[in-house]
Amino acid sequence: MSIIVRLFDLLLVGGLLWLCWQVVSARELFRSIVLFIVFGLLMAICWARLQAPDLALAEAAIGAGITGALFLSTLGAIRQRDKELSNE
Amino acid sequence: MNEPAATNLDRSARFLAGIGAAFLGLGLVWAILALPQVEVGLGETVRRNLGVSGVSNPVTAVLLNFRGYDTMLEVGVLVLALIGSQALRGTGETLPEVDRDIVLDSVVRVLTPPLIIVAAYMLWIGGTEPGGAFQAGAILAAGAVILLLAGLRPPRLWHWMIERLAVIAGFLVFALAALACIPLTDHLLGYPQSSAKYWILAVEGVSALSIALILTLLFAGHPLGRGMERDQDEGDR
Amino acid sequence: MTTAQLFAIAGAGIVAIGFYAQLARHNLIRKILGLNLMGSGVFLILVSLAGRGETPDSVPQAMVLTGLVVSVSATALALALVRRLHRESGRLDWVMPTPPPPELMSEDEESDDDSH
Amino acid sequence: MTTAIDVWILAGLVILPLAGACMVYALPRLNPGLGLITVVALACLSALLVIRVAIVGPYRHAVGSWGAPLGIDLHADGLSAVMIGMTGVVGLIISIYAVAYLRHTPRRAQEFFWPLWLFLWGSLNALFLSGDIFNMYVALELIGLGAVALAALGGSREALVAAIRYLLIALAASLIYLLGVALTYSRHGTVDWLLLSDITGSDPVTRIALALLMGGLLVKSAIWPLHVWLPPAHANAPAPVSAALSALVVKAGIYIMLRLWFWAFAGVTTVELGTVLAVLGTAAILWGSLMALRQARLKLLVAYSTVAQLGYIMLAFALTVGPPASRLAWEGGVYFIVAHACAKAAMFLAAGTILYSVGHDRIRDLAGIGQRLPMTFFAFALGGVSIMGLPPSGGFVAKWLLLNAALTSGQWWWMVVLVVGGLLSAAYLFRFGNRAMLRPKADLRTKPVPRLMEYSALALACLALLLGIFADQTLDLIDRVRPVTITLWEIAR
Repeated sequence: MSIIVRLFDLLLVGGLLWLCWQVVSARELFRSIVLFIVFGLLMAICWARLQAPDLALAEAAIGAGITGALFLSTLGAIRQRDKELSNE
Repeated sequence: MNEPAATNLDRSARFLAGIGAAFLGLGLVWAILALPQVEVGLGETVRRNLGVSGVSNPVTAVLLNFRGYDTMLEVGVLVLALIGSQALRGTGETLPEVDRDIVLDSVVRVLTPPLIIVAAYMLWIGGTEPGGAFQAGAILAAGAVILLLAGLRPPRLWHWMIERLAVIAGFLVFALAALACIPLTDHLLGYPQSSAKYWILAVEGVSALSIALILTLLFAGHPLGRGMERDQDEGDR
Repeated sequence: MTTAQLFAIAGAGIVAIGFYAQLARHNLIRKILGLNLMGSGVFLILVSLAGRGETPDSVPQAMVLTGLVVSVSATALALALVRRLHRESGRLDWVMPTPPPPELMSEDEESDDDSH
Repeated sequence: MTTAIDVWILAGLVILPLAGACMVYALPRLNPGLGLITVVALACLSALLVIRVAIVGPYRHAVGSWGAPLGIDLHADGLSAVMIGMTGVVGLIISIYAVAYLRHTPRRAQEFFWPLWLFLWGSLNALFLSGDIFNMYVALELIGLGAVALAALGGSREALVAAIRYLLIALAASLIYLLGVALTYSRHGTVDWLLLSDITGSDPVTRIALALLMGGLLVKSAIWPLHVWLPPAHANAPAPVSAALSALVVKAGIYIMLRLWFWAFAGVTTVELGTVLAVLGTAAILWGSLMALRQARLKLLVAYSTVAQLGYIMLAFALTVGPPASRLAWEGGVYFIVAHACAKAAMFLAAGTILYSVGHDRIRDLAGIGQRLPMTFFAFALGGVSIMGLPPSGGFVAKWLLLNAALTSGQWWWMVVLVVGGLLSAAYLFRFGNRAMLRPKADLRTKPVPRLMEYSALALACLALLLGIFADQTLDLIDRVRPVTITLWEIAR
């Protein structure tokens, strides 16, 4: 049983680190942001694993949800502005 | 939005950055491994005092009672961030016309399922113990954001001044509660023990609504209330 | 290695990667993403180290909740700045330089453009 | 014993400005009246706290009656009182200047200056009264966000770029600081700096924690080589904001450093570690002064002067090696903070007045400004006297204390640094002063300046001078608290 738990932990930690690196190194910004949101959801699972359900909730709603939406909307606004500029 | 090709200068800068980051990471790992394996935290103290805190969820007890002063300042941080970003808004900037196929679709697709699960969990936890004002606020905001993305706007009656009063209500109620405790118990934020539960509920409730509104407005990037635009343009020109 | 140590070390790794992004990346949005990652790493360290005992310690959990709200506020302000800067100058990249030579600063505009 | 009045003073110092900021934000039509009323009330409260601490001595208040380590304590002692008093006086005068200054700016700036400024003031107070290093993190973030939003208020491209650089660097620094808090908590189970001061000996975790905390704060207070964000951010902000940033905001990081060094980690720090900080300070003095000499713009000159001046405070960390040097160094360091706040605020306000009147601040083209704006130039020059450390100014007293500390501790090389730094500051100040005293060129166009702007800069400059004359009283207040280390040494004697 404990081996399965340990395996799950290792998988979780490995996934976190891999996603983290991907967010930093992905060539396309949009991809980075989506991966960041996935990272946030994985963090939420982490919090649940660490017996912190309050944090799991907050991370999913604030960390991944609101923060991710903020990034996406900023990217959207910037792309639109770029389009406007290139049309002028 | 792709990165420009790396130059030689970039490469050496990255190398140095890598060394700096590795240094930081290894230092941290060293500290983590060097920590003695004994519990030194306040977990026990929190549990001992939980009975007189007015709530049964220990995190809520810390957040709204034991370290409530932190939380009051934190609500202040939210208000400040909103004021700061509203001060930065370019003139004439309106709610962004979102690029539908990228933003809306991916947000809805990625976020809606976990949101629903999380909201259900919130309801469940709210039934057994009071708590989760911050999470509740965030989830409410997430819902509002999705509505905004889907093109819904607040009703006509929603004046900008009402909006701003609603934004500051959370902090003001918190601060007033903190001050009101001084004559009662001689302590800032020292809720009377017998009624602590209701104080916390009131503070939490109003804060949750303000937090939800602030997060929504931070996302919208401009006031949703009516009347401000005209005022602004008059002032700037 | 205990579970607490495993997660704390993962936190250290995340902090290091986020810090690297701060130093090595020029795109402002990516830097802000890096900051958020760094924050997550710090929070992970804080909570997992406090979980060394039998039962979880709720003080650091409350601190992290505070930290989460602080970091979403900071992110929002930073993104508002980025948006405004992009509106004013059409650029999203600011190479963090050593301060430009004073002769440059005396001119009204340094002109170089668009790097994305 | 704390009385109800004391609790109200503490609560008011934090809650009044924050609540005032909220009200001003919600009811912008009441600007600047409501803002000013809040500011005046706040200055009175600051004065009350100073009087209370001066008469009765330090006191603590357990918020929510829990008490550390479970709860958060507010702590008012001589150091807090000095910082609060400094913020009160400098903040009040900056606010008066701002009333006149803002009339001529776009309405957006008028509307948002007051809430942001009151938020900034409230969070500074919260920091100076906090007894808890995690609570200090929250206060630091409030200060950082407020400062950045204010720095960007001008809206020019330079200001925006400077602001975003400032924000990103400040946020990364806060996270490094928070890492230090996390390690401290997991090692010692408390984040109260007074409880932490019982730590003795040092294990690797505590040392790494201290390194992280100090590292973050060195960035926050722009100590060389982590200062690159400061000059553009301070120089491109509106005048009252530049003054507040340079006089008050950078002191926030230094204040926490003092609390950590002399209280929380007093059992861990050593003279060698202090020497490292002082070496950084020396580099800051030299580099900042040389860069100030090279600047083409007046406000950038003043901003680089801040980089240099902050270096002096770092010298105090190396000089606290035992009585009586430690006491002199401690007093010198704190005195420097206060004297610099008054002098630098005066200089930034004066520079802002010049920029407002002439429309630019290119030193080359400011020949003769001394004749056109005599009072403003006089304020700038008086501030300069304190910055150079000439008698009878606050800067002189501070440097004198530090010189004596260097002498009594036998570390004469810091005296060399102090003297060379003074000469360099004279060089960069005279570079502007000489030009300003020339006969005005025909093409130097100035527009009339509101009297209030001139008077408030002058008031601050006079204050910097008065600090040199009424040094005893201020030192008494500073001595209302002695750092743990110093007290221990004195008992040991």
